[in-house]
Amino acid sequence: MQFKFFGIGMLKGLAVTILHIFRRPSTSQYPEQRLNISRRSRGNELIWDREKCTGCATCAKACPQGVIEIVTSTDMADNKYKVETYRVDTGYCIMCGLCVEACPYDALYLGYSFEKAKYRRGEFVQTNDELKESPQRPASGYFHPDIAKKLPKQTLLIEKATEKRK
Amino acid sequence: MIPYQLVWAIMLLPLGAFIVNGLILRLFVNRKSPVYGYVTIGAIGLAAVFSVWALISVATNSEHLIAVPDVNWISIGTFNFHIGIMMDQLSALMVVVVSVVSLMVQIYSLGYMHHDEAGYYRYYTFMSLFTFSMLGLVLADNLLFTFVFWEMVGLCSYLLIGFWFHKPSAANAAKKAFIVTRLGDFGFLAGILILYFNTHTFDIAQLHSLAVAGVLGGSALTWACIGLFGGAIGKSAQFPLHVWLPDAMEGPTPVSALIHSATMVCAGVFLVARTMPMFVFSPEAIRIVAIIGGFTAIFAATMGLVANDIKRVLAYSTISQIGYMMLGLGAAGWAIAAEINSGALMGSGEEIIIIAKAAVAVGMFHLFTHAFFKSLLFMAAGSVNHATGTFDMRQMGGLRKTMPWTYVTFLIGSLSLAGIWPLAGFWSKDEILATAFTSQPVLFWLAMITVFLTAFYMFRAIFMTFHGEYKGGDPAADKKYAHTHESPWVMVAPLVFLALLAIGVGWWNVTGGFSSFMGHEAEAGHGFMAVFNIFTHTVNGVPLPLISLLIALFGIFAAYVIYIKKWITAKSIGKFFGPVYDVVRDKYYFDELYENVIVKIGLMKGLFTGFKLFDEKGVDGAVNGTAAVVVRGGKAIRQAQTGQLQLYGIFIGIGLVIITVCVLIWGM
Amino acid sequence: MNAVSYAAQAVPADWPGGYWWHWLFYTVVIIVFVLVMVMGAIYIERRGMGRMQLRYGPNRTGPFGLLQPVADALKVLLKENIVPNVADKIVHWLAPVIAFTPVLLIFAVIPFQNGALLTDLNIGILFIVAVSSISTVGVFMAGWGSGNKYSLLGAMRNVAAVVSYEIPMVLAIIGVVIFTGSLSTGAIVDAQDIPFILVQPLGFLIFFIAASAEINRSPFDLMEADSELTAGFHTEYSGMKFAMFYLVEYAEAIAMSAIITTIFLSGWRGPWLPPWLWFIIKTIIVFFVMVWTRATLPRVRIDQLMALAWKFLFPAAVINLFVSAIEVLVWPDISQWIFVGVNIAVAVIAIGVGTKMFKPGWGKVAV
Amino acid sequence: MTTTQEISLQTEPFVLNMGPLHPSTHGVYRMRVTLDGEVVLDIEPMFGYLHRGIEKLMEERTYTGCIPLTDRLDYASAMGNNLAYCVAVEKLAKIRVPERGEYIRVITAEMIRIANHCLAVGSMLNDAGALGTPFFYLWNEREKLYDLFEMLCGQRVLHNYIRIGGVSQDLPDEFLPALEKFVPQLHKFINEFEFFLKQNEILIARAQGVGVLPKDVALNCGISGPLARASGIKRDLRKDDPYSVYDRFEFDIPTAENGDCYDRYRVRMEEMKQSLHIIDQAIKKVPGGPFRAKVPQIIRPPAGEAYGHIEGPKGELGFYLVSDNSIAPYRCHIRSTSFINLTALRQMVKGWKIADLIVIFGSIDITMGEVDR
Amino acid sequence: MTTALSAKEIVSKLSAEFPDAVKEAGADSVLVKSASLPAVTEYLKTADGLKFDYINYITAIDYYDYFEVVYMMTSTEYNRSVTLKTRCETRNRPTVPSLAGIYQGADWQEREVYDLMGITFKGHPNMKRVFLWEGFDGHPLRKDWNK
Amino acid sequence: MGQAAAFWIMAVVIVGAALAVVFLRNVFRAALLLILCFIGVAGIYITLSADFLAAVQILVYVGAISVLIILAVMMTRGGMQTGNPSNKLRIPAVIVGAALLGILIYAVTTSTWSISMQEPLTDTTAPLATQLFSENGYILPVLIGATLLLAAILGAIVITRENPGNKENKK
Amino acid sequence: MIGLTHYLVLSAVLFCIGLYGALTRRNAVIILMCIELMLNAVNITLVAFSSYIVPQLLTGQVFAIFVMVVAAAEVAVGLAIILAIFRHYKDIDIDNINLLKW
Repeated sequence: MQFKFFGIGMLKGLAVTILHIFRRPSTSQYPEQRLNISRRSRGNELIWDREKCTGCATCAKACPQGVIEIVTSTDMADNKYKVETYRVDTGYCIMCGLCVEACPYDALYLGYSFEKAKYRRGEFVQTNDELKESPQRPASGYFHPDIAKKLPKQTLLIEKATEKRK
Repeated sequence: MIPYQLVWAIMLLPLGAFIVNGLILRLFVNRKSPVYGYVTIGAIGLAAVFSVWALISVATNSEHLIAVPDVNWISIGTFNFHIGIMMDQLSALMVVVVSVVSLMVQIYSLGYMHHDEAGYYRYYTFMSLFTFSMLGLVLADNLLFTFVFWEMVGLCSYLLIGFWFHKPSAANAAKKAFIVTRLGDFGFLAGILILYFNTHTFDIAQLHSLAVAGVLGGSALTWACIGLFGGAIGKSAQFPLHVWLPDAMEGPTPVSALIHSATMVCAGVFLVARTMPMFVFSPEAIRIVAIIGGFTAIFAATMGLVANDIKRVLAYSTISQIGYMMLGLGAAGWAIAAEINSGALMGSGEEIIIIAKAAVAVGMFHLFTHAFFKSLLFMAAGSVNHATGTFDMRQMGGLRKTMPWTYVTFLIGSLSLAGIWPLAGFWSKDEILATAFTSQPVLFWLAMITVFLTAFYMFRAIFMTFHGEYKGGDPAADKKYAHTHESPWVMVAPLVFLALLAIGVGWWNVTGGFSSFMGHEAEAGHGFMAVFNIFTHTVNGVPLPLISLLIALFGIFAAYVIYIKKWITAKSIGKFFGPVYDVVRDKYYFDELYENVIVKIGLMKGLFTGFKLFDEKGVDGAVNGTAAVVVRGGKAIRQAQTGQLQLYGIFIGIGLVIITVCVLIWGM
Repeated sequence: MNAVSYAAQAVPADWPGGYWWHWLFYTVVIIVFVLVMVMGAIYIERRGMGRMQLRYGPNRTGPFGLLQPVADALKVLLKENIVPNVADKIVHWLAPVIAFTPVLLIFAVIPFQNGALLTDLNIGILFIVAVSSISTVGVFMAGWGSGNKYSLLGAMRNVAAVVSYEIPMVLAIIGVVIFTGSLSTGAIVDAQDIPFILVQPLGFLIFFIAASAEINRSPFDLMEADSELTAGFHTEYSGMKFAMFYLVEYAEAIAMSAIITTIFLSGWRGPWLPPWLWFIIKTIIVFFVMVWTRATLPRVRIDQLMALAWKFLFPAAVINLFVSAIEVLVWPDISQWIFVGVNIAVAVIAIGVGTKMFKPGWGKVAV
Repeated sequence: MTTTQEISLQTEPFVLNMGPLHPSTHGVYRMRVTLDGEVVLDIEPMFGYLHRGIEKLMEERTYTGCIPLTDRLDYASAMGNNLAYCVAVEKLAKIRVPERGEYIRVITAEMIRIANHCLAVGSMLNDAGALGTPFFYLWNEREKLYDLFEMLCGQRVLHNYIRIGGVSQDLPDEFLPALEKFVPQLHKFINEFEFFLKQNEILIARAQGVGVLPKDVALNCGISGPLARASGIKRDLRKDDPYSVYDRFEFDIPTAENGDCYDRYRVRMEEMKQSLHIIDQAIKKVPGGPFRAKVPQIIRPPAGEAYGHIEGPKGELGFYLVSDNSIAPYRCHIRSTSFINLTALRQMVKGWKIADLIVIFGSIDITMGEVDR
Repeated sequence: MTTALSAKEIVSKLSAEFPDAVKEAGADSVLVKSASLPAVTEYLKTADGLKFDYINYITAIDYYDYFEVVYMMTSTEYNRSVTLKTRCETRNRPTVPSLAGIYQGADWQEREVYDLMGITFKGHPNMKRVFLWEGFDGHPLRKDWNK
Repeated sequence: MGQAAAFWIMAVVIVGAALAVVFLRNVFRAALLLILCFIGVAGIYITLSADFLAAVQILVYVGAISVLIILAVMMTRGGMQTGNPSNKLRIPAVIVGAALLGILIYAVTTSTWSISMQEPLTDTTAPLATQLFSENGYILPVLIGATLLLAAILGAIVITRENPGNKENKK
Repeated sequence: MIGLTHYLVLSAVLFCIGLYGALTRRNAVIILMCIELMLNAVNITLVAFSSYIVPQLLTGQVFAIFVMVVAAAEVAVGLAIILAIFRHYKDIDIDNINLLKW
């Protein structure tokens, strides 16, 4: 260690650290202090809209993990597919959002929530109505700009940081 | 009255500059930065102020002494060793000379070393160290310390002569200077040791009183004094150890101005002066001083006549002038020694010491004046070199017009050196002549011839350098020096200052002020008119000052005739004195003598071969014989060795038990 | 003349209830002081470093997270005690104890207030240095006894560092002792009309650095360098024994802060506030400086650590000692304020020159 | 500091098993280190603890379905992996990306470069023993960037944002203003950070002259990225082989001469500045229009092969794709930067101390996910 | 722009130097005989005007009938790249000469290919598995693995 | 009483630790017990009211010498495997040791010591300094001791430094 | 009451233990440790004499300090030699290092 700068380099460092004591910490106190997550958040629930779904299985093909399983029966009356079972093993889901992206009928949404833990592996497998949207299971704005507009604005650390400087 | 701490400061300030420059500043500052110079100049300037103060204090003090408490350095058993300072007239004078000249040289060097590739750093570091050592040398109150500083100035001289060590000539000159002065130093050391074994002291004051009291005397004193004078011969480049000084001119010119003209080379004179109370009790030694001094004076002057290198001219002149000083010391001492021998000098020990100390006034006064004008001359030569790039006088000429300041100062220095009234040299030289005249007429005539020679070669130098046509400077530098110009003010200012001193310092002794300062009884007041009365002054009925002045003027005239008017050309003289000229030009073959005869034949073939034979036959034979006996014995005994240390331990333990038992049984 | 009566000489005679009460009282005081201060230190360090790193630090347990050290202690005490199979069991067991004892012993000679200390030994400072070198034994017992190569490396580093840093540390102390003329801590505090940090700035710096190195504080925490040796000598410790080491670490830091306070910051002396409070405040400030450097500086390497000790601190300490000795010898009766200026200048020059000349040596070796 | 000393006190060499779980091996990486005291005599890297067979998995997925897998390669710079893969597929299927898409790609790629360098520098300093402080400062900035990524694509780390032929979604409205706020703030931060550490003697002592990677060795080992640039190889695919629209931006390639750890740190800091410069220009120039070409969800590129590479944050990141005209790649080889950059580690650390080993390793900046694949 | 050196150009140079090394020249790749691969590479690395001093990647493709080993080199001096290919026809212990002596960067990449594809590189100093443990059954990137 | 108790405790500790140093098979533990023995000796010094010496004992022996020994033990791990075997000289050594011990004890107990009645000095630091450094003290031995230490350091460095010319025993 | 004799006997015991160890052990480090024991025994004697016979003079303590100096020097050189031997032979068994033989 050559003291090229007579130790002034170290003193500079000390000055910086001591000054940081007087700055506001950027940590947020999680359970009490909740930040708004992104409007496009790819949260850990998949939401399926039974009404819009036609059972075309594009989502199942798009899913890289192959976690979507659709069983359809032909409804002769309307000459449409009728979705018998729509089953997603969310334990294997990687929240890539490709299914939402692929769905030609906007019948799939990613969840907005992020605190959904399960106690048993079996509970990860969700079928039909378990996948529906509900107040407990809000939909994310991922690939759905109309929903995104309604969601609260994301809290950004950078905005906090630049505000404070004023 | 100067506080004694400041006396220490005189010596320690340059040391401080050395430490600051050498150890601290180099880390932060580029080696070419002038900051080194400022530090050195500041320190030495302050030292110079203190020195002058000290001189005034000593002069106004009734005891002519400043008491400085000792510092205890080593105390081993009964051997106590003190570091002390002796601040009497001699030291005060030398301190002023050293610090003032050194200050001027340092200022001058700022300009002179400006373009040097080596930069200021090394130069000023060495210079500070040198100044410190020189001040220490003159201030030391015991011979051991004198010797330590003596060697330190030798070292600095070595370093500074070899400052441009990449030049082989400089490196060789440095080595030569170091080795040759070492020869003298052996004598010095031997002298110190003789003194110590006889008196168990190094303290100079004690040695003086012991010498006066007769405790120290006889052959021991004589050999000690001769030893000391040997050191002085080496350091002051006296015959026969003069060969190193002309070569030492390879160093930078300010170094020559400081070390090789004003201070270090005068250390020999100082040493003799310092120990004069011992010398006066040894008539043989003091006679040697006087004779060698007188002989060197004329001997070196002849060589100065033919040298073409301006610095070498000055170097020979220096040797010659130091011979003068030695002559002055020796002559005065000889007289006192004779008085003591004959019993004419009566008085207590104290009084004899004072008289002996006062006897050095003549020599020291010349040292004092010489220091100023000789360093002036060197620096002016350096200034010339600065303008022309060479030291060869045959390449110069006509510089009078372009370098008026240098010319005038050089002229003043030369006149002073030649002993022209009323400049400083006149007064000091006159004293020496007078002393020699009264005591040793032979030496007086040698000195008189020297006066002529001195005036001649100095004005030869002036005429060749400053008059006539400019011949183009350094031929190797490719017209770089085609146009000369005056040196910068940092170089001129010291010249002017020294020139003023070269004019004025001689007047101190016109009314005997210097003599009384050195301890002579004050003469009756002559008043300032004594400056003019000098022409009517006679010694033993002879108007000595007038004669010497005329001789000097004749020397100048001779030079004028030969080198300006060219009525007689130098060539024709050379032809006329052909063989003599050759001998003189080749410096009396001293270099060859040393190199070929003493070193090659004497040492290598004779002594070393003898050593070798002794080593091979005597020493080796004894060693091998012993070894053979031991080997045979060991072969027999080694069977008992198992190599296991612990077995030996057991034996030791058994032995311990047996011894303890024995002690218990029989010991009580 | 026996040991006890000898020790009794060192305590004030007018203590009510006699000499045993004195021992009992101060033993309790020291243990309580160390434990409380360690908890405070842990809290200060975690909060302080947190704030320097844009975090809050622990703030959940109790008001402002003040009970966090207690919670940690509780947690760590309840944890399983794991002893590796290859460990030297006895050595492994004894190591934390041996490391902890000397730290408590140090406080025996630290004056909390005028005369308020367990015993004012007349070799006080030497006692501190001697005793603090014992805790090294604990560290390398831990390193060796664990039978883990990381631990062994950490222990070897510690041994090397302690042997080296003791020398500049002692030399720095001697600079102070020269001024006071006594090794007793009480006398040292008494002598500090000017805090010795001003009279001995270089000595303070050397002592601070050497002390940080000796107690493994960053940037010299090579013995437990977590990015290199996972946790150094206490890699294999858990539960109670780990808690002991944790305690030792902070107790040593507190002890060093207290020593620095005593030697260089005029101990308990100070205006207005009660002396013991001054002592605690100064100790905490010194400790905070340690935290501060820890939060800022990267760790040095072992060879740089050694080079720093031998090539920088050692010469600097010698210079400091030399200058101090000259000052005391030559001007024994002069006001110390003059030395303040001189010594600060010496310190600046020594640091300037030293830093320029200091070369840490070789980094790479040919293999 | 860089002079080499003969080893003077030799003791028995002993073998230290570093990792797979060690505080500073950046994942599950293992080195068998032969030590003589503190001096590293030799190391033998061992990895594969994170091998997930991504190359094999990709042979089973559609071209689009492979994109989430690339996120998991170098999880510290997922966006760069997305981009490299998409560039390769576009080269294979000869798809042109609309202007806006290209600009968005450039912005995100540079953002991820900054984020990655924040992590790289921070963890290197952490390995050097700076106990978190610089790490936290840099991490704070990285969090701000991740906020922006979250706004863009809904996740912070595994972005899965770039698609074949463009990007998955257009920029949200509040994105560009936030980014505009971020750029000057980061500039300010970088200046402060330089003040904090650039002259720190201990850092210089620990990093300067340590782990020198000479230029020729670097080239021979196929080292790329900041590591190579710190050794004096002025090679940057953004200039040398411009993909996307990098040829429209002005920026420098920061290089250094010595190739030691300190230079790598310096190069990364300078690159962050250059990236900010690019982002600045891109924000001003983002055109309107479509952000994604019309590409079907499931594509069948013509049979053939293509190698697409980008200058990832860690260096040259390439995907070598072979197509047999089916919906899945026939073979996909990932030229993973970290894996190849690790090649030189053994040469760099020999003869240094064990503490230097950690710093050198940190200065290479690897992610085990990319090494093991 | 790193221009791929056109195969024709390189083939002409190579066939002048090594008459029977080149088997086939694709649009931007050159297929060389595996036996002459080291010589060709050495030539490409050192020859004037080529100086392919930087190896981008080494990989192998399983075409059932044969394995194709692909090398891509870049010349940092001229900013050009070239893709070399070589084939080994056997599925049982396929062998290709190693380039580890020429490019240090080839060392681990060849080990990787060996590990995952099962192609042995002759002359490699340390032909061991890289990612998978010793004793792993088969080479996973082969198309017939685990079927 | 206090002194007696302290003496006996220390004596038992010292002798026990010393025996353990000699007879333990584990070199590392032997080194640790050596430290214990040194600390015991420091305790003995305190009972003899040599407080300065006790501190120096701990500082030098515990802080430096035993630490060095342990460092050497760690560095020579190869030698550690063999433990602490004995050589063939056990019986002669026992005889010599016992004889020496007997004679010493006999000598010590039978001698009459001219025990002074003065109290020992308690603050020994300053008197020791005076003894060591004053003019009539032991300044020369101190200097010689310093020279010895310097020589020892230089010797240690020279010995442990690998001979640069001797390369063949290097890996 | 504890007298001078006690200390001297303790010292003698310690010395003889050290002597026995130094004579019988084969590990060079242990031998060095035993030598340290012997030196300590000597120190105890010196300090005891100092304390009991010339209590005001401290001469024995001074000598004890010199013994410590010598011990420190001895350990430094001794360990250096042991390390050098170890490096050369990979062994510190004194019995195998009998270079002193012839």
